[in-house]
Amino acid sequence: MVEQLQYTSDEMMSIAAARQLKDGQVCFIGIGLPSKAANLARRLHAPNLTMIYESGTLGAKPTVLPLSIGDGELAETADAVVSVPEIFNYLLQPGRIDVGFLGAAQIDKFANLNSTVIGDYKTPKVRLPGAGGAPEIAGACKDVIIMLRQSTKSFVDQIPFITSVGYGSGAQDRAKLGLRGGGPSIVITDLGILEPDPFTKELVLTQVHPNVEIATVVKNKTGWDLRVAEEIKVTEPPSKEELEAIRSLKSAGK
Amino acid sequence: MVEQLQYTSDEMMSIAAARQLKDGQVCFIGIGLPSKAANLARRLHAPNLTMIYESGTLGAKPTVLPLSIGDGELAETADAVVSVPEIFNYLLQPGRIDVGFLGAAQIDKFANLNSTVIGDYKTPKVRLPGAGGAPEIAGACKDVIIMLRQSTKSFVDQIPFITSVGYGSGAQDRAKLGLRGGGPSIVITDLGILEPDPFTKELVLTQVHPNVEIATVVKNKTGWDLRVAEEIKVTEPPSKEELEAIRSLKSAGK
Amino acid sequence: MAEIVSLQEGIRTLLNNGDTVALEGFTHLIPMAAGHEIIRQGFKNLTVVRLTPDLICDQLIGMGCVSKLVFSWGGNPGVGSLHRFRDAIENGWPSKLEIDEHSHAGLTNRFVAGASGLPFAVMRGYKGTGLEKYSPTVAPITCPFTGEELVAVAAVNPDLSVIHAQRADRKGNVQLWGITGIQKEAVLSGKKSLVTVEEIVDELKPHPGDVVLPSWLVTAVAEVPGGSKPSYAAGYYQRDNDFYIAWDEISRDKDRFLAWIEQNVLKGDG
Amino acid sequence: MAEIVSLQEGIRTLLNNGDTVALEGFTHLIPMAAGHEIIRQGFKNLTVVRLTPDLICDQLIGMGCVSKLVFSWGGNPGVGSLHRFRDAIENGWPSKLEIDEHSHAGLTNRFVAGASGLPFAVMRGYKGTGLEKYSPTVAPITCPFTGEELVAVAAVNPDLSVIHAQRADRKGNVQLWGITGIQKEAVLSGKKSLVTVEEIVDELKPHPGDVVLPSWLVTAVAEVPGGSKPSYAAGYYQRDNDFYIAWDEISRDKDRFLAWIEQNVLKGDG
Repeated sequence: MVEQLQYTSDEMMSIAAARQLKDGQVCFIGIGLPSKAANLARRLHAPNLTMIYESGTLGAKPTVLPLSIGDGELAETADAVVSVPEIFNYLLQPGRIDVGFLGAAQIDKFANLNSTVIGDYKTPKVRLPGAGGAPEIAGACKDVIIMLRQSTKSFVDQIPFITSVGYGSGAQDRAKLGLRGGGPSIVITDLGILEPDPFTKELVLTQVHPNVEIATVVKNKTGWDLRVAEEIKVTEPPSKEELEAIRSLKSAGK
Repeated sequence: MVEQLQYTSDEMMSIAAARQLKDGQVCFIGIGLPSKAANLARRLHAPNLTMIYESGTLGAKPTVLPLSIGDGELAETADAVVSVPEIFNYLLQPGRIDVGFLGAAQIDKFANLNSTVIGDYKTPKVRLPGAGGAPEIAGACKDVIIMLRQSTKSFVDQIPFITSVGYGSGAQDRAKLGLRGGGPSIVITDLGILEPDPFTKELVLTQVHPNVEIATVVKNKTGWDLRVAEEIKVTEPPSKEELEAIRSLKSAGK
Repeated sequence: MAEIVSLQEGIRTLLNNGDTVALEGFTHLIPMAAGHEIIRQGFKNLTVVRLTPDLICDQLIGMGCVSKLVFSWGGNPGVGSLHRFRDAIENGWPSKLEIDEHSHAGLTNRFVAGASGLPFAVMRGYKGTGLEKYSPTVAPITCPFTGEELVAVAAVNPDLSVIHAQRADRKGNVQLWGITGIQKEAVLSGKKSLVTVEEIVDELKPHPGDVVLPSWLVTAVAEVPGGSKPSYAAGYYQRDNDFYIAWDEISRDKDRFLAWIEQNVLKGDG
Repeated sequence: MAEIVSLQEGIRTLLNNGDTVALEGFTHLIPMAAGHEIIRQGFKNLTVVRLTPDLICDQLIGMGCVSKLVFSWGGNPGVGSLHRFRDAIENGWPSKLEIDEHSHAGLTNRFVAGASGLPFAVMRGYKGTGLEKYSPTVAPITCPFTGEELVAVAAVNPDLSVIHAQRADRKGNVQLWGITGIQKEAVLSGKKSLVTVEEIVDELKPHPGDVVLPSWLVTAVAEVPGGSKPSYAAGYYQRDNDFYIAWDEISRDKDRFLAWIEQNVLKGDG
């Protein structure tokens, strides 16, 4: 009998995201889930992953998960540290980055992201931190991976503010807007994986994590009428190696 | 009886230029006469002169006159070395430089300079090196000092190509062209000094070096009908200290 | 040439009520002590420009010094919200806060334009986002060669730019290294600049990755050891990540915030 | 990731007849050996982009490799004319040379735009000069915020950019220091890039003032000790100023020039 490993849905989410990264890729990552996933991948199957933090650290190799995108260890372990103008103008904008990792407060069915406000922009119910590097990461990276815990509050039919463009209102919008990166290829949640329909670019549930009911995701966890792929896969559960690696990741300041 | 010191007209020219520089100024200088004059000033009355070469060396303190604007000693003795984009975009363009030093092959009566071609642009008689940093030095520095040996070939009525703008066709042109620097305040030659008329900006002979005849400058050494100031001064001859300093300046590669 | 001043003197002589002031330092070398001095001297109606408002702006906003914030990411890095920033925007406490909001790339290019003596910079960005709609400092621009439409962002030229650096020499030449962020552009875009440093030394020894700002590009330098705590200064002290986490609790409640400022800023000199 | 190649292989596989090739290095670290290899392999119809054409372009032009030169200052620094460059423009020898001529600031910004993935850059310059009239890559542009008219210069994106640097490691990370000029922008604006280095080492030790180009930004690296002579490589060898002076005589006469090339470039490997 196979040993039943215990794990949390956040661990599953991070491991699923780490698996998306290929060795040798150059990734632009923010703090939190993306940083955890990328650092995990680097310890597993992608030792030559180049991690870029928007503070200007290229090829950082932190031993603990940084609390901020500018923790000292990122600079100390980097192949190079460049200025913030260089990061955005010379490296991100021209489309040199393979994978951009984004989180957000909210997402819509075309993978547009809101990290600016809940409610009206001028009189917000909740004022969120705002854009940071996200709009240009979403615009310029060859591929974008989105990580977001799934609920009807975060997966909504209409976001009040588009901070970062996924596919706008459909398949033609990125070209119309002059966005040269490929756009989001995948949305990884604590429940499963969504991918844009190749033609319409509407997000489709293509995978659920083990023990997650498709009906629950569709009915109770998504704020729009979520399409489900004809052949839906179940995520491979975390391996012992993956769980050991994720649990050995220590966080700065915690 | 005062000792009669011997000196060349080039020495007089360099010394006259050096005297124009004030201690503490920030100068943008090219190779040749400007570099010699600035290095001389730094050894005489302006020890805190900041010399900037367009190679990116800020505050260079060379012990020998460099052959090129990028000689190794300029970088080794600089306060900071910056990239070429920084030199032009961050330091020159915003008007941070007190004095720009320019030479050229030809000058006209409004202190416009030609260092591009003799003859027609498309089929030149003599192809000169071209603009380098000169157009933006002429445009942006608070003050511009021009150094040029005087003859009817170099001081001409009509230059075939405007490489760097002095005063265009007269007093209003710099403002019309959006040039924010002050424009040339002085032209130092091997024969004397010319300054723009405060109202018309036409160059006026205001000073001759010792033993130079005004009539010679006007009739034999200038290609236009040169105006002469009502009260013309005679340049103070080089002092012993000045001559010792200029003769102690060694040149790289010579 | 930069003048060597005390922090108190530098802020008093270089800043005015109603000024636009940039306080830069991207996670690293944040000029916290200068922010505290601004609070102590009671400045009002400031427009503060800063990519990542961070704790320094949370404190300035909570103390009513700021009428407008120009920014691109207003959170407590890795922790969550800036509660004073939120309270000002959501509830107008202690006063209404006007904002001009950008992406990092956009505000970065506004500094670059300012440092370059240009009225604007060109970039790819903003298209399709709400930012384009709300910011008056973003506009479309067409390439005269290709006809492609891009985005222009207006230059920012603060009345005063403040940064923190590791070292200066006695002539006022400034040296910083590690993550150097947007600090050079902040100083160069400012009409005046104040640099607080960990120490003033006789001679600046070259350091890998260093940025040197010659004295003639800086208005004033003040020696303020520990001047970026709880941020950090590479080579001097580490980031106090625990305090960033603790700030979440301190700042969540108005009274606790005010008490903390009273105890740690107004009574002290730090 | 950059591939480690021989110089011969690098030029052969990355360059094509008719390409636009940037050869950069501002006085320092000029990629002379790469220029010689281009001559040896007999490339034709190249558009060469270089701020200061220098001896490297004088040789390429004199050997008929170049049909167009994009440049901003075409002299022998501190010495005088580039005679092969002049002969090509004035007399069409060995063939007609088309030019697109700029100021340093202008060509610099063309590289900056190319490195930034933008079709153009904005600057103050050219106004009132003849350069504005003759270059097709300069155009007026109006600030959408202030209405001020400025100048746009078109991006340059060479098919291949070649630079020389002090060191690379075995992964192809490149390190250069001293006067670093426009080399970073040259590499980043290129569709492909070749970096010749003084030596390939196990580990790049940080050096004050260094620029590090991570391997993933570079196409190929070739170890070529002395690869920038008679230019120089800080930390390795000095500028051969005497040779720059001697070049004036060598290059003045066609036959002497051809004999020098035969002896020093075609017969040798340097």
